[in-house]
Amino acid sequence: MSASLADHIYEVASVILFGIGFTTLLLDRNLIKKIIGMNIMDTSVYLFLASMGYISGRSAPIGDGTAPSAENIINPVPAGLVLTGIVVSVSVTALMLALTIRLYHRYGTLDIDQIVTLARKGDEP
Amino acid sequence: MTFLTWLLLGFLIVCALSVALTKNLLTSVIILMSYSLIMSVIWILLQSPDLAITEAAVGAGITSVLFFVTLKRIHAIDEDRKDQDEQKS
Amino acid sequence: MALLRNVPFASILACMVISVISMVFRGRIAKVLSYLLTTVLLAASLALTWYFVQGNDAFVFTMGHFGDPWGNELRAGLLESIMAAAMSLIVLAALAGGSYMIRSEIPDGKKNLFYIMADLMLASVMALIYTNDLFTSYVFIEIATISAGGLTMSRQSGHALASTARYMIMNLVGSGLCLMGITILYGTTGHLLMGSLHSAVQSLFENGSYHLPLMASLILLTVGLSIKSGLFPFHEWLPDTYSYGVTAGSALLSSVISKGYIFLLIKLYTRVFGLEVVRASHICILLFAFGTMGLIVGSLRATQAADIRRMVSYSSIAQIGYIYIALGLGTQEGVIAAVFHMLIHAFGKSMLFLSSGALIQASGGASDFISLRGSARRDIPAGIAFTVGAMSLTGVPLLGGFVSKIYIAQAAIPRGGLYVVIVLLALAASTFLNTLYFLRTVITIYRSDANAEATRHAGPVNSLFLCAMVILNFGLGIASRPLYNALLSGLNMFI
Amino acid sequence: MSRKAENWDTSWQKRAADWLRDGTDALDRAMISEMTEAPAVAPEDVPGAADVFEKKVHEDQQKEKAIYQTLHERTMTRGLHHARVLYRVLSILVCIGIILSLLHAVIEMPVFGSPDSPVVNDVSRRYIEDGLKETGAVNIVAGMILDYRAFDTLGESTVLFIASCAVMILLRRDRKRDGMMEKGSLPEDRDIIYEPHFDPILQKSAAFLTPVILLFGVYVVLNGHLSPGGGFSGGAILGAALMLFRNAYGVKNTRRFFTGRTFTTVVFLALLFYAGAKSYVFYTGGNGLESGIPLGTPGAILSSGLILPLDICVGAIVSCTMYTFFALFRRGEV
Repeated sequence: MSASLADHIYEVASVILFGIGFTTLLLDRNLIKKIIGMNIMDTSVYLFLASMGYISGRSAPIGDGTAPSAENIINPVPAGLVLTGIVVSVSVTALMLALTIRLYHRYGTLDIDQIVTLARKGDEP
Repeated sequence: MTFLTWLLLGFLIVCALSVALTKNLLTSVIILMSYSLIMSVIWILLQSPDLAITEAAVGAGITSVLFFVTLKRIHAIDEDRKDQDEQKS
Repeated sequence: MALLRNVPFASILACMVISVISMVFRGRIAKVLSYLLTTVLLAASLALTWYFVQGNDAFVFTMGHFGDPWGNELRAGLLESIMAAAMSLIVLAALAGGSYMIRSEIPDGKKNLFYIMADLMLASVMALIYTNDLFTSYVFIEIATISAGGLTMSRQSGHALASTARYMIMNLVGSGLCLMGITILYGTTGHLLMGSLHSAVQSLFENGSYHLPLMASLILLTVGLSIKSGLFPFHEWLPDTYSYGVTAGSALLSSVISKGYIFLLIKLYTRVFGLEVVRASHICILLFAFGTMGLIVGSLRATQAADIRRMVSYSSIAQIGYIYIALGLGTQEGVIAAVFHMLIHAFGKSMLFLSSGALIQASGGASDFISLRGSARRDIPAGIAFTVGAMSLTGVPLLGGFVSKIYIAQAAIPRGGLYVVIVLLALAASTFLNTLYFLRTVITIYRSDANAEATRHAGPVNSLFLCAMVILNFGLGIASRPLYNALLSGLNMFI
Repeated sequence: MSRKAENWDTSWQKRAADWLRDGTDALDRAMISEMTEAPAVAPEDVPGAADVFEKKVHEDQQKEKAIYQTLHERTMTRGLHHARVLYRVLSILVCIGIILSLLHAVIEMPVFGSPDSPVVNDVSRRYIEDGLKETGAVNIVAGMILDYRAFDTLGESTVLFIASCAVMILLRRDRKRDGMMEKGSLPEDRDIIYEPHFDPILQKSAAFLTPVILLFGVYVVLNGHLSPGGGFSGGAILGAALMLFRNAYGVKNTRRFFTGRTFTTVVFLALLFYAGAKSYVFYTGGNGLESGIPLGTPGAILSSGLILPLDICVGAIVSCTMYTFFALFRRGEV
């Protein structure tokens, strides 16, 4: 178990980060904390993805103008996917932050449970 | 190299935990910023310079700025409220 | 004929281009553009359906010059084209039928943004229906999530914003799980396109290697997508979101977006993992159990609701439960029954949302049952449409819901034993509960009451589309056999 | 022992307990102070003692009632506190559960960094070995995301677009119907208090830094097919430069060259060009036609077919969107 854990150090780290981020997103009641948790969760998956592309001893996927050999270069696919993912998560973050600002205007709190209760009670705080 | 990897990954986990546990929002946003910076160093270790640049610009830069502006707006709203309350009383 | 092969890619791109163009125009032109877009897409999807009915086989469209393991791909068959036609029809009906509320509830300067959201939502659902690539589906899942949030929050009331926040949080949790599942799947197979994935996954299962990661990814994808479509234990966000947005938004959310997610799940089961693998794993039993519980819980909560839109939302949870029961059987018949019920529910539920919106409008904007008394007399088409929709979802013969319930029961029989008993009991219980709450509502809206002076009609366009949908619902019920056969051959093309 | 008691307030145990309880026990403290408050003794030998006595009994009753009330509330909130503790413990358990179950699956995954993992297959080999020939891009990742898997990237730009539209729905102020919207967004004069002090240090450093950052951003965008970077990172850098300028010189100076109309125009043109160019490629690819776009000499700045113009489009979209996010967050207006 410990030997195999050492073989999978990046995966293990990213799974732990995923758990922390997921829990913060799902169970923390502060909206800003939730958004931070979402960011941590997303980056942890990207770390996981990128660690799959890495092959020890090979170099980055940038050639020098000549046709490179597949034996010297790491797998470029995860890098491309992560690039896409980072932009997606920054857009979602911006949207959620905007929503947070509006909700704070309206209800004067960042606690999602309180916001929902206030919304149920009536519109004005 | 391995030592550096362990150190950075450990740092990431510590950052994530402290973000989840701190009460102060500004602190947690700043920790998130450093988390992103460490992440971009890790991308370099994983031989993905594209990701490192993007993470440094987007994750540590733009996202953190957006968080800061949000916190500032929230603070401004608070001040506004206080002013209105004072005017009322 | 060769031109028809471009329909899938052209419909996705057209939605995107129209949404970008809508940004520079005012609300009115954006509205016209949206109507035009959905009409054209409807015509194109029908033409594609006709092309497949002629006996042509499903085809793959490479997006760019590189095929299966390298580039992005779209894939179209009979099942996809039927779904696409149904979705564009519902978007058209929801936008046109709900336009009175869009006109009054959304600020002038932001109307075009609402239509942008609707267009991009259609784009994302089209992409989820046609795509043959897992990562593309992740990107479009995110677009669907954001557009659903946008549609809900464009009403700008506190309720709408709070429920959007809850909706977004649950959906982001779902997206995160999906992304993790896709990542694990990629890590064990090295492919992202469904064709190559299928063969890779099958050979891995035969070898028995990486069994645990594959199961983990199956579970993560299933849980992620069922959170996003509102299956029972994860349904808490759903009633708020559906009942506080604009009418058109709720109709779109319940009938189009959640169906897109379920269709993607069906695609994953049939085209990536294979039904045998899914049946062998225990996830199927879990889906079946949660579907049954959702059916009962949703129906029970619907009987307690004091507000018509909330009642319709809770009944959505029950209907999603039906779909998951059928899917949880893990057989081909079950999948067809699920798709069939998806179509029936999409048409019936959008009609219910639109007609209840019109009834609320006819009662002066109040949605509780006391104010709704006699509203069907003030807006006759809406009353008829609500009654027909309720009858269809309850399962009155001649209407779609009846047929789909029979198909679900039929699909359970080959599984034998406990499955049949549970399905029949659940069907009986839910039919009873459905009758209870729909009957109460129908009686309420036809009661004569003093509230007669509060008449604000939802407009002739709304009535026109409601009538069209009533006819369509009857048509679906009467012509169910051809549709079923079409779905069957579509599923055969699918696998 | 006493030492420990002294440090209790700052010790980690106290903090952990507080955290678990989700805040301090204000109610408990109020309760204790109320209980320990010495009851005022009424003098007996005053005229009308009976009256005073009555009054005192009444007061006592009132006090008793209040205490019962507090006690009741306290038991209720005790329950709430227990629920909160349970909630916290539950969340930790959920976290650990997810981590353990995923770990279980993950340690069966292919070993990190091994060249034999299933991810290293024909797909990546073709990207690496034929990428230069087929896309003309030296940066293999750029070739992959803008040519082989371009549809994903188009979807990603659309995500940015739809997110900016959604943020506009939430935060953009409508001048005409400001009355109908909530009085949420700050009026301009209020914003000035929080925004520019026209800080000379910031202005001097911004005057020096902004051109450099802009230049770097343009470099990153234009060299996307040759070196690390590309439209997304370069666009984000450009957006950051705009934000810096805005912070240093204020709204008025920025609005001279960047308004809402600029955003609309740039994003409109860039996305339309992007979608149009890619539709052409998808159409030709899907129907088995040649696209006929020259690839140029690899390594030159004008090479690799559509990748350079697409990178420029993406850079424009990303920079404008990022700045627009910032501006909308600040003032509800670009």
